[in-house]
Amino acid sequence: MTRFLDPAEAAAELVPAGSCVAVGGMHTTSAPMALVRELVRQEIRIGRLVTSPSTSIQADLLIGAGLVDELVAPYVGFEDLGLAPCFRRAVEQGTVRLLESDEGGLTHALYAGSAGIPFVPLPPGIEHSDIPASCPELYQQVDDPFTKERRWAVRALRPDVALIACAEADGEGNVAFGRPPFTDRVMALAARRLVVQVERLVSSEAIAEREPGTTLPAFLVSAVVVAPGGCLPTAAAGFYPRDEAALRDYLEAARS
Amino acid sequence: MTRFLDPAEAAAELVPAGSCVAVGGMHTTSAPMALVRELVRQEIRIGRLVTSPSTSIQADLLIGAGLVDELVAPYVGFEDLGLAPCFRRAVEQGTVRLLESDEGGLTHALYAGSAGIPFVPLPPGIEHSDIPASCPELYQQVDDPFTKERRWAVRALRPDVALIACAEADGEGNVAFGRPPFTDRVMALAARRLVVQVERLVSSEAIAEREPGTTLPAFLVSAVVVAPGGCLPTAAAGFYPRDEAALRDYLEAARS
Amino acid sequence: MSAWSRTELMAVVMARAFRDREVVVMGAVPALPLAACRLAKALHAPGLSYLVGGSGTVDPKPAALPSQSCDPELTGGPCTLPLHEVVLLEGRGDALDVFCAGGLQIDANGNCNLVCVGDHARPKLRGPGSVGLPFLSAVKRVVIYTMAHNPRTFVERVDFVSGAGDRAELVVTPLATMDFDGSHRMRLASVHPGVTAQEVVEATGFELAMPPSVPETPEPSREELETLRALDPEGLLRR
Amino acid sequence: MSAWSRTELMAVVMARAFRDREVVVMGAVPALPLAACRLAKALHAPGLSYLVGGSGTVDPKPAALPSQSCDPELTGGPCTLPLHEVVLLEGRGDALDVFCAGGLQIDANGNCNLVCVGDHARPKLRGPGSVGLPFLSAVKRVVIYTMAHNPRTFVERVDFVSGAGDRAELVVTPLATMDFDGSHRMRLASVHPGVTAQEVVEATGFELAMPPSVPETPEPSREELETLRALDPEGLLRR
Repeated sequence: MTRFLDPAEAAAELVPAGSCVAVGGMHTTSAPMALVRELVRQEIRIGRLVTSPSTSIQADLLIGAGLVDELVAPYVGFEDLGLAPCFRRAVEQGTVRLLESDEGGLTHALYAGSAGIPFVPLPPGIEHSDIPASCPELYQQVDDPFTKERRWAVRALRPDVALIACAEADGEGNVAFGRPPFTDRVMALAARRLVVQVERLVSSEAIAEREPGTTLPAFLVSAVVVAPGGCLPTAAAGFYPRDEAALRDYLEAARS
Repeated sequence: MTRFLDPAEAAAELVPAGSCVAVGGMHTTSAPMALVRELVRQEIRIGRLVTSPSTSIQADLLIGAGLVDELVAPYVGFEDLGLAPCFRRAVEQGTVRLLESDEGGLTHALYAGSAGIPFVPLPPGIEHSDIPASCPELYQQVDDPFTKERRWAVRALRPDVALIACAEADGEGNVAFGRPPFTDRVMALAARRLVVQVERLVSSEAIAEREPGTTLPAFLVSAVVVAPGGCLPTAAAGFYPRDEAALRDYLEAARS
Repeated sequence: MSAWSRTELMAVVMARAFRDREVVVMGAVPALPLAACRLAKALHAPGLSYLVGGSGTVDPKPAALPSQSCDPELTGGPCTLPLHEVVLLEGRGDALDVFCAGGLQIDANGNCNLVCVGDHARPKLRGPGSVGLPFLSAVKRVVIYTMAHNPRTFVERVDFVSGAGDRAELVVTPLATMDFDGSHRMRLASVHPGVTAQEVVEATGFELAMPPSVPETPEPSREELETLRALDPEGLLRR
Repeated sequence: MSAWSRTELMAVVMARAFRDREVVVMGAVPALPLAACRLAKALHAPGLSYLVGGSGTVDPKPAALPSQSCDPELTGGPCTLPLHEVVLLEGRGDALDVFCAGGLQIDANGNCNLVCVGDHARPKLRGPGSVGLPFLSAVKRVVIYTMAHNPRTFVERVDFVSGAGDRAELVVTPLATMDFDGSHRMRLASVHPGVTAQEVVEATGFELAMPPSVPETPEPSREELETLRALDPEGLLRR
């Protein structure tokens, strides 16, 4: 049964200290900032933070607060607005343990986690990059039993909890994405628990009218957090654009 | 550039004799029957037929016509209407080479094919079934490089061409599913060529208004075949239900 | 209200077995488990969820029981998952609780066979195939149901293991309910009203474990039957 | 019409490199490759498709060039793929033709580095990370572009290979265009109007292969510039 919580309750009750936390949203879009801010406010330590293939303030803020022990994030930055100041400083000073990864590896690792698959071999090409050899915890070589070729493989990721931001939920806890899914669906399916921040509550009929494959059933949703404007300063497609001034202010403030 | 063809042209020009053909639709829903009937009419030999996890007349008709050399299909049947007569006869008499498979193995094999991944280990449980050991061509054991445990794995499937049925296409070749996707998206992505049978043409604006993740871009679509009613006697969600009388007639006629 | 049918009793027995907050998954020809899920949800398990495997639809509330798993009536449900994602969740192991399954053959240990009768290489009867049955080992518990309680279906050992019986807890047929003893051998648990234990033994192709005494399956209560019939206005379970 | 900017020239040069029916994929900060794709599609490559990696949007036609890859203006495009499926297609190897990429460092063999300057374990500068750059080896050809043509960016050997240069065909900067010689070493192909070969050599941190003579990059034609500016009403490429 899906619970309906405010951001503070969701953070306190569903994000145990030291756990593996996945945070969705791509670049400066659809980040569950209402939940992220509560993790910061309550100073909840994160054993391992897993992000989307490209993440920005949703990771940088947690890193800057000193809450992240280990990080799996193929890209942390603010795209046109600049580098991620806290991420950059923490990696340069060695205060966060970064597991080097790539978009394909991360995505397939979450796919594996969602499906009970222990690891996934990667498509050819990855062997020309320095990534897999630099992170044996996530990448190992395996012999293809069909062709006998040696391939790089990525280990499954199963976050203890995933935090994602969607458009709408109904009173039962069924959720409508209402936006490009990026990799947030597989992140949601890979996690042991799922907290979904939404812009608004709607009727069950409104969720049922959405196209198949664009919703999530209540039985997968541990908690819904209704937080209008809760993605700001990142964008929520269909609701508001990113707040560029606020993002620039953050970058300025986080510089030191 | 997507071509716009009639069923006969699509079959003749995009389904080479002896190739690996994937045919979508689940049970007695959303089968691309207009295309399947053309394969039968033109007697196009199929080197390997790959189906959805559950298939019915879209496979049985091709098998009954004696066109299928090798078959990968975890379930061929007519659900409440009965067993698949041609499939059953062909397997019992040894006139089709059936590669035993399961829903999970097939789906992950298509995922692998769509992603350039050579093989995928399967979740625990499959080792209790007789399936993997009975089909070494699709299933082999592999050592998990992270845990050293021995696991069953499935080999990637990359059909030469996939035939699927969707609701709509625009004049560019962008396609809207307009129905539950089942496993037809990953089947479409795994194939080297994709032929999509649709009920009708619509404007590009109508496709653009569909939710993200429910459409396919023209660059993936080799050909669109406009065939109103082309799923019959199977159903097309939103257009017509399955024609039970016609399906029963088929079962009766195919019995011998 | 007319007397209940054997199939209605099966739905009631299955419904009683489902617990609140469980997630139940079913496959082809879902009318019976779907009726059971809706009945359980209406009566004692309001937090139950059910997933129709073929179509991927969650908690559908069709006006009448569907004869097939991809019925367009079903996919209007509150949420339809891509079947691809159902496959992911089936493998994940902690997402789904109960799998409702059956088979051409069901054996003394609860293994199910949808592949063949006779030798696999040259079968006497070829069945449709295993579909998702290997996932039986990935859920918490399995409920087996079949309309065919006879010695051809209930065999000592299946000719092919589509899905293993290790998680099987309950078997429901038109004659009886069965559970499993300490060595995971199928055991008669109750006989339906009007059926004798001897009839069940004769209809079973292997030696059923027997309890000290065999109770009768409790009849559907008035509430159970009324609720069930409201879900089945076309009387699919009475045919 | 005012004189073109260096960035506009870069867009024109990239556009000329795209061929009809190719599928081009781009990543973060897509304004320049997006402008180039739309220009190519308008002029000589009507069958071109382009995919904005971050958002998964195919062939978007925003009213103005976007500053970011997940701009809501983009996701209104005719079709938005889940990023997950973009990842599948990137690995498939035969779905995408051209990858537009860049790096903190770009080396003499076209390898790109978005990870770090200095030792990986204790970097002098940490970059954002490699994202999809390993897929550079899975497309048919790679177009590298950067606004930073200087010896810190163009180095003999990257400190970390995010994506390999083996498929790199063209490098476009505000000073010049470069291709690769028979041993796949970066070679000066043309200098932009107003730039000397010597200036390019001095701005490059490794020894560029040199052709017998260095042509000048052809200026944007009137048609190219008019078309480009209609795509960029806010003049993002003129800033």
